[in-house]
Amino acid sequence: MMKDEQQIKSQGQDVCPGKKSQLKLEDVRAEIEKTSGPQYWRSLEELAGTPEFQEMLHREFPKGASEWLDSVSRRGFLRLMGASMALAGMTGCTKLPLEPIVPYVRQPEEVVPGRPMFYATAMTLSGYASPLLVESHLGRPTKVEGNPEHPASLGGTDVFAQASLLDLYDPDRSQTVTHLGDIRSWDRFVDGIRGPLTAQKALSGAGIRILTPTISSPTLAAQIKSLLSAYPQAKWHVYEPINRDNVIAGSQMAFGQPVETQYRLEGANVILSLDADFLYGGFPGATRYIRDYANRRNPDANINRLYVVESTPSATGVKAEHRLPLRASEIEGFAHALAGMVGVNAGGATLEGEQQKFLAGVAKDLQGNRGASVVMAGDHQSAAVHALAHAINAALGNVGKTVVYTDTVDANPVNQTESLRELVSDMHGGKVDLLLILSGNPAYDAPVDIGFADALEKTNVGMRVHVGLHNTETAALCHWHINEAHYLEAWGDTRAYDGSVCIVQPLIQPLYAGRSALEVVAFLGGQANANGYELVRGYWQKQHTAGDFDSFWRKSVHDGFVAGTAFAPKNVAMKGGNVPATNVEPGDIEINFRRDPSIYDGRFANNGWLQELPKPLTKLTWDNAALIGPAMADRLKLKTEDMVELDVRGRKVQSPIWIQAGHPDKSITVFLGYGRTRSGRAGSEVGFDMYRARTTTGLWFTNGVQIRKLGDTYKLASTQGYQTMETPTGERPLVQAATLEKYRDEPKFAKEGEPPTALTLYQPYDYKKEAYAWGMAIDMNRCTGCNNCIVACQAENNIAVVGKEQVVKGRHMHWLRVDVYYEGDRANPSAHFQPVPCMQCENAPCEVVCPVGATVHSTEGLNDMVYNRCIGTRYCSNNCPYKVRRFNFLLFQDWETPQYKMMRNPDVSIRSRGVMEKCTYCIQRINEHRIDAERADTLVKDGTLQTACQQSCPAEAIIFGNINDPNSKVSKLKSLDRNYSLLGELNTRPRTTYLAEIRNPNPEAEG
Amino acid sequence: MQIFHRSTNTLSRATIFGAVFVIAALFWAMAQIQRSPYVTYAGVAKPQPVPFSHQHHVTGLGIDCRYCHTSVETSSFAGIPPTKTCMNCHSQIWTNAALLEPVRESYRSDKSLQWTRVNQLPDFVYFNHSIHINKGVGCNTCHGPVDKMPLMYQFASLQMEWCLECHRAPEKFIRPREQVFNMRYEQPTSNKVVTVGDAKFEDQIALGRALIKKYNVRPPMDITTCSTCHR
Amino acid sequence: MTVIHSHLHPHPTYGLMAEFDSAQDLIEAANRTREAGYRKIDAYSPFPIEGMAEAIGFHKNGVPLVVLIGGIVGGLAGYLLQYWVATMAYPVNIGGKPFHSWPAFIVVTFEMTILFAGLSAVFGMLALNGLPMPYHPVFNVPRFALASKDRFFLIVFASDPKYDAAVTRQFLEGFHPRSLSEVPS
Amino acid sequence: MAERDDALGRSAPVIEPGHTFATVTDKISSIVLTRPTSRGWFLGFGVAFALTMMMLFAISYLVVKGTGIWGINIPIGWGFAIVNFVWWIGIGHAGTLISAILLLLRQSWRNSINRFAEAMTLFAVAAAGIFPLIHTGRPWLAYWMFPYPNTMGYWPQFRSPLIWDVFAVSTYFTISLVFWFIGLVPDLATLRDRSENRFAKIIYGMLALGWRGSARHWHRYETAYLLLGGLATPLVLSVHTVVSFDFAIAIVPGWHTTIFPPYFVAGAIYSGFAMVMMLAIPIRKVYNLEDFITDRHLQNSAKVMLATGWIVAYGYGMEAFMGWYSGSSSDQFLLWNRLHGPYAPWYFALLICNIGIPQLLAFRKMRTSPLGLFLISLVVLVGMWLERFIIVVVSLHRDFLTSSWGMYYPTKWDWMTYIGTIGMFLAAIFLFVRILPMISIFEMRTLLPEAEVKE
Repeated sequence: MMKDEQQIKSQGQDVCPGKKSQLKLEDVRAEIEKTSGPQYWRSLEELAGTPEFQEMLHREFPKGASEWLDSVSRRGFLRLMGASMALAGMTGCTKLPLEPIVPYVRQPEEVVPGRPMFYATAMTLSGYASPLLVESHLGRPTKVEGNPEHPASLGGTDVFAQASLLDLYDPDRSQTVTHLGDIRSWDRFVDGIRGPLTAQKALSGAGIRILTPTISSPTLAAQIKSLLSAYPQAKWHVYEPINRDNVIAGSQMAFGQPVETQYRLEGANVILSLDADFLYGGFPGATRYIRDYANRRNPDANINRLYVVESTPSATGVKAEHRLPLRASEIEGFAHALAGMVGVNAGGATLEGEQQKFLAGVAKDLQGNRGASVVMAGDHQSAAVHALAHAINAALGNVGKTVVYTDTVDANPVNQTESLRELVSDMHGGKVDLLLILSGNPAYDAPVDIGFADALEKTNVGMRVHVGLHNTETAALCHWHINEAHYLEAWGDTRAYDGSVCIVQPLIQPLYAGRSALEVVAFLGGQANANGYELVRGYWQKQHTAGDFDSFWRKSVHDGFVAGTAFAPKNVAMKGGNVPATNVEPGDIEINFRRDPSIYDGRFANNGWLQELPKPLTKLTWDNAALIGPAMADRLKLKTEDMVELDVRGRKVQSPIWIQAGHPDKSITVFLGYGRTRSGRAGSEVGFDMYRARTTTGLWFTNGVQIRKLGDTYKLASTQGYQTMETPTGERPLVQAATLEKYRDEPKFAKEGEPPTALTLYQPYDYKKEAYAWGMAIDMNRCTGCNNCIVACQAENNIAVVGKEQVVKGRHMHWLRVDVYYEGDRANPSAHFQPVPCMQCENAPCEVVCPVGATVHSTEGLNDMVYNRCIGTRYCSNNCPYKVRRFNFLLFQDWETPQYKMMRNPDVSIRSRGVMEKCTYCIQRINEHRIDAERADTLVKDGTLQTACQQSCPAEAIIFGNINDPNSKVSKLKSLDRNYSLLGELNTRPRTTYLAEIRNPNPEAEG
Repeated sequence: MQIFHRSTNTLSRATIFGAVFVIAALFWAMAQIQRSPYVTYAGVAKPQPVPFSHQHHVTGLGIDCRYCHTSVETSSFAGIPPTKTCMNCHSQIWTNAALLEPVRESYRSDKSLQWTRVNQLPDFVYFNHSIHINKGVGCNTCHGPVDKMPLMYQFASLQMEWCLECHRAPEKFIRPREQVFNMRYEQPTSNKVVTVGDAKFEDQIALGRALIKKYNVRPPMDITTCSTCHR
Repeated sequence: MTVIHSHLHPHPTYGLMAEFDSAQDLIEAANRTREAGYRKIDAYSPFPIEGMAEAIGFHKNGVPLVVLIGGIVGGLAGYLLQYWVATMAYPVNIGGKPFHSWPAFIVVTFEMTILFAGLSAVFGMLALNGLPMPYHPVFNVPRFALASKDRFFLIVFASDPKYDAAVTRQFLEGFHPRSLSEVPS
Repeated sequence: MAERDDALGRSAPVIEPGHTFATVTDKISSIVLTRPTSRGWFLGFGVAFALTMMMLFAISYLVVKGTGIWGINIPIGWGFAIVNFVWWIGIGHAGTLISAILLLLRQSWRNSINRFAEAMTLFAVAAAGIFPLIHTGRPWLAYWMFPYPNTMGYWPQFRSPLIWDVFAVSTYFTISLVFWFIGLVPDLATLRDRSENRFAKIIYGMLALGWRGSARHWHRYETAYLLLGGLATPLVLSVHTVVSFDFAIAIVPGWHTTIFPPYFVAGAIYSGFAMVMMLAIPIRKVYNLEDFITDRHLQNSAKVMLATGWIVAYGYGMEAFMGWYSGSSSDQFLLWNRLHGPYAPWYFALLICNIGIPQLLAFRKMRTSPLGLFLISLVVLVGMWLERFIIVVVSLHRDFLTSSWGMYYPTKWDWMTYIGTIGMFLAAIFLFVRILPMISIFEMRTLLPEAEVKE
């Protein structure tokens, strides 16, 4: 290990993650250019695919070194390099090589080498901002946290924000301006576009088209508007594959105008979700909603109740007290019926059996909680469902209480599908001369029947310009590609779900001199070499007329958002009249298209952290599969991993099958975003492209699907093979759960089987004498399985990505995993999420068996893992009943790529091949806080020291602290009746304990 | 018949018993090499772009450590002065000394000086200057007589056993906080009294014990816990 | 019966050596030689013969004592090492077990005992036997090569006070050995 | 004493009548000294050597690439490496057992098989020793398992069974080695005096340490030999006990079992004798040593196997019973998983190999038929390997948390290493029979009638 760490120093010291050396950005750039210029890696990626290359590998290296067949073959190559270096390290590995140390020339005032700094900024996903605080070590952003000041975050984040750090350092990001694939300078582009622009001036821009994703940035919107005013005839089109057309249409239908719907879940005793996965990242406001939902999950206070009617099992669905699986098309019927029962929109049909009972239960419950309930509809449900939801909320008197309407966050709320269609027809009509595609990847993700890619390829649009982070499928079909600056590299602004404006502040100079969309638009608008900072500042200077602008600006930048910009609630009148039923063509099997829980619409395909992030229910990594219910699988004799061909009204796609308990019958769910062809080392040729079957008529779901078994199978990499606590010899009480009633008669039910703490022959070690005894409590009632903790942990602790082959072998490296356990009927099971970090057992079984004392107990009760002492016998892992230890079976860390060196947390060792690793309770944070406290002669204040998982958790389900302090939050939680130790009967005395899950079912809705 | 000569008797025994000593000697030699300056760099002056003399700046000019190593009290990293710090003075004095050309060059071209790290720990060791300063560990306790070093060299072996010497018995080393940066500080003896507040001390152990209480230095068991230094 | 005069070395003789065909003859000859008052005698045989040692008047045998000492040293070394490491050298909390967890130290102590005892048995035996000794006067007698096959030899050392070249030779001839040779030193 | 009746009252000699000191000496030493090296020997050695090279290749690649080339993962952190280690160590038990325990029990029939049984032990332990070393993630740091004064001021962790292993196995190897060598010394002297070739004379001469068969030497020699026997006996029993601690000390269901020590030792002897038979039978045929390795030896060994086989069977019974009786859900599941889980076929195969087929040894016919014995021994060796596979892999692959259950599939690197060690073992045996007396000549002499003396 030691040797490997020297490797990293001896090459490219300036960017080494060693805590001491300093950053020189230009050197980094130089190095990046020389090591991985776009040409270099692209050709290598292409090469890696070819059979010749594979064949060569097998000639050069023995077959069966299957890492070679990884989708990430280049990393495999680097691993072998590193391994051989490690081997060289065998000899005299204790002598350190000379290490240079490079001070600043002029050190910035605020910089204290060795101490990180935090800056507020925000990430935008489909127009909705996640307000963030980003940690920076000597100018290198190293960790993304939520902005606790901002109501949309309150300190929480979602997986996409957490993982965006890796996007910044993605070595496959587009690194230069290109023209027809050749490297060009920005100036060449300037020359190139001058002609067309002047030409358009004459036509007042009749041939100019701008295609953007959903934009909520006031400054950018203003820039585009001014561009449009400079070219009055030019047109602005908007398209996102994960768009909210139905939401807009729904509010049009209900109110005659587009509005944004916000929910105030803290006030909701009863929540009904009509196919809305509002407890998982990607749903606007999810981070805040999770917090509000979790705050109402205290069984000792007023616990809320969640009903979910859904067409695809989701994290939200399995948290529900009552869940009703319905095919997507049937949900509208359910909504109609419900509406009828709460007295709006008469004429809703009634349902049978189960469904009717469920419906009746919900209806009664909702009416019993007028003004204290919420009915929400999923983005992919029909406009009618949204309209009905509005109507029902109105009828229940929720509007203004738990449901609030405001202006739309989207600056240009048009029907995006139509907008794109219009653009394509213009292209075919030869009306388009200059097409500017501002990020987004429509050539890959547009509905097939629109045929955007064809249009781009075949029609003669004089000049096609693509601005984007990656050199994508779309870029390949454009003349010019401009490498966009990542949000952590550029100035900008954006809006959170509540409309409040967040200032996007760069943490680092653009690694590849990229330009932000804002800057490009401004340039086209005639402001040569406009820079983002002035644009944003300038815009707000105009807005902020009253008072001292500088202090206002400084405050806004510092806080990360502009105070008082949240939208005011808006009074909108229901149009009244019945909501017409959407007519569905008859057809047997339905298919749902869903955003992927990990890689969203495909834009994160090259993000290794997200690719390897187990999806909340299937625990699948590196792939998408077609989900079907058990009944359907039995009928069609399909097994998980069987390949099938899905024929969606003539459009054929292939996919492996995953049998998902709780999936509605006669319905298939597929996930978008996979099967990218020009994504990068992690994302290219991974999974199956479902956009090929997605049409404007069936944007979210459609029926009439033919499913055909292909006969062959496809290996899927799931990190949890066995997903229930049931074993042939009885159920294991791993997750303690009960209904509210049971909990009330038997509060200590979870503790059964735990041995008395005095049960030992030995004199137990006395931790009470210490100032600190660290412990953690995880409230499974709050946890919604949002996966944040996993990515946060990965980012904080420099955890390696291992690739699909290794995950299949059972070697993924996550220090913290979220187990899911299904219970009950496979057709409609309930499920529990259980985050499992290291338990930090006081009687740690792993320690006793380590021959070299590489894992030992600290005086504060931590189970220390000393990587540099570990010789890798794996005995500790065998003896760990929780199997939380992870082993570097091969050289999983990438020691080569300079970008990764910049990204890593300098306070955490980079583990090398052959050593065990595991959760440390973020020992680096503990030490930092303890030392600061000691310098001030005080103790660490409760709550100031947070582990990475805890800090990122939007639900505040993970609480860490000093259990020697009876007043600490964690001590209080551990003193609750619900608190229990996992496998307590083994007397390992875990420091991590769980609060049992309590559900609050409605007897009348019991199926 | 005889196969071997008389001498082989002595020879054979000599080899058998000799082997024992040879092996022992080998182990001893390896242990010595491990601890030798060749491996540890202790006492070895490493090549530097500018022959900076701590002796001159500290003893000669009486500049305090913290003037250059600014973050030593607040951060894990003591801080290597930016070129600017050098130029504060050297823009006035020795303005055209050839020796200082690299410094001026760096300042002009805005390219950093590339020093060679003198006190270097492996990357899996996380040392924090601020806490050691705060607990009364003097600069020269670890860095040696820097004020007498024309060329800077690493004073101690910086091997784990060396760290443990102090972590196991801090009382043998620590001094009053106000003396931390005093290069001339000597441990108390019967004829050299050290005063802390109004208490006078004539031997280090007594002083050490008192300071441990005063600065509440954590007990050896705590600071020899692995995660104190390894993460 | 033949008499062989060895002319290999002009040196003073090391002893007189008689060769016998069977263990029985050897042991009887040895007994009678001892009874005749000879003390510095030895017998060579291709395998251990019961009662041979007594026959040549050899009783004390230091090996067991050496082994006992070796065993005790080993055991102590083993336990004390572990005790010192666990409680003095670098005490660490291992899975909440006490520093001095003696039950866990038994195995190594045991193995060390066996190791030291075993090695001292071997090297003790060799040392006491004065081995290795590739050169030895008896090898000067060509027929002695058969001592490792099927012949048995009795030697009276010249250093024996009662030794007299002629008398002793006569005495030994009394046993009608297959051969009788003077062993030059 | 040569004619001792065996347990069944039938008398079979341990050495055929009509032999003298001379014939015994010549017959055995000639194999090494005069007999020409056969083509068969070269062929066999060649193959074994090739396999050894394959092992070395597999190990080199392992060191370059990492243990990831094996099938191991989380939760199955130990696979073939540990299975093979325990298997080989087990085999390594017969030698010392025969030489030491049977020596103490004055079982004179041991004299003709102890020599190569001990050699076999050494080579088996050597083969075993490879695995604990290479199974570590960073083998070049494995020396940290030995206590030596280091710059870290940090020491091995003596509570770990792996450290116990280090001490037990290295002690066992050392003691077996000296025991074997000391036994060889008088015979080396014989070879020294017999061989015509000057070079051989010198080599054997050096190794013989100048042994001259003095009565004094013989006296101390026998004392030392007996004491070594006395020390080796508890040692040999301790070694597999300690190995079984690797599992018994852990909390993994299927490992945490008090019956492991006795049943591991029994299993070890079981497989050990099986290996002795597998070697003895062909060797005595090829070098026509039927006079010295007689049916008596085959029978007695067969009986030992039968007996230890029953102990092992009892062990399995107890495991199953405890699994059910403990009432602990994880133990009950373990039993279920062995009988119905994905590895069930191997569990049944193990029962057939270790309990079923060996019962044939109850028939005298089987015990006296070399071919039959050979095949049964083979079956037992396979069975004992499977036993360790079941214990290591099947216990690990489904333990406490259902969420972290997994499967283990050995890769070809696992197989290459395993088969390679067998090659190495055989290569060593080939060399041994070629250059050293495979039967203790001087101890054979003591078995002859003419060796007896009356006072």
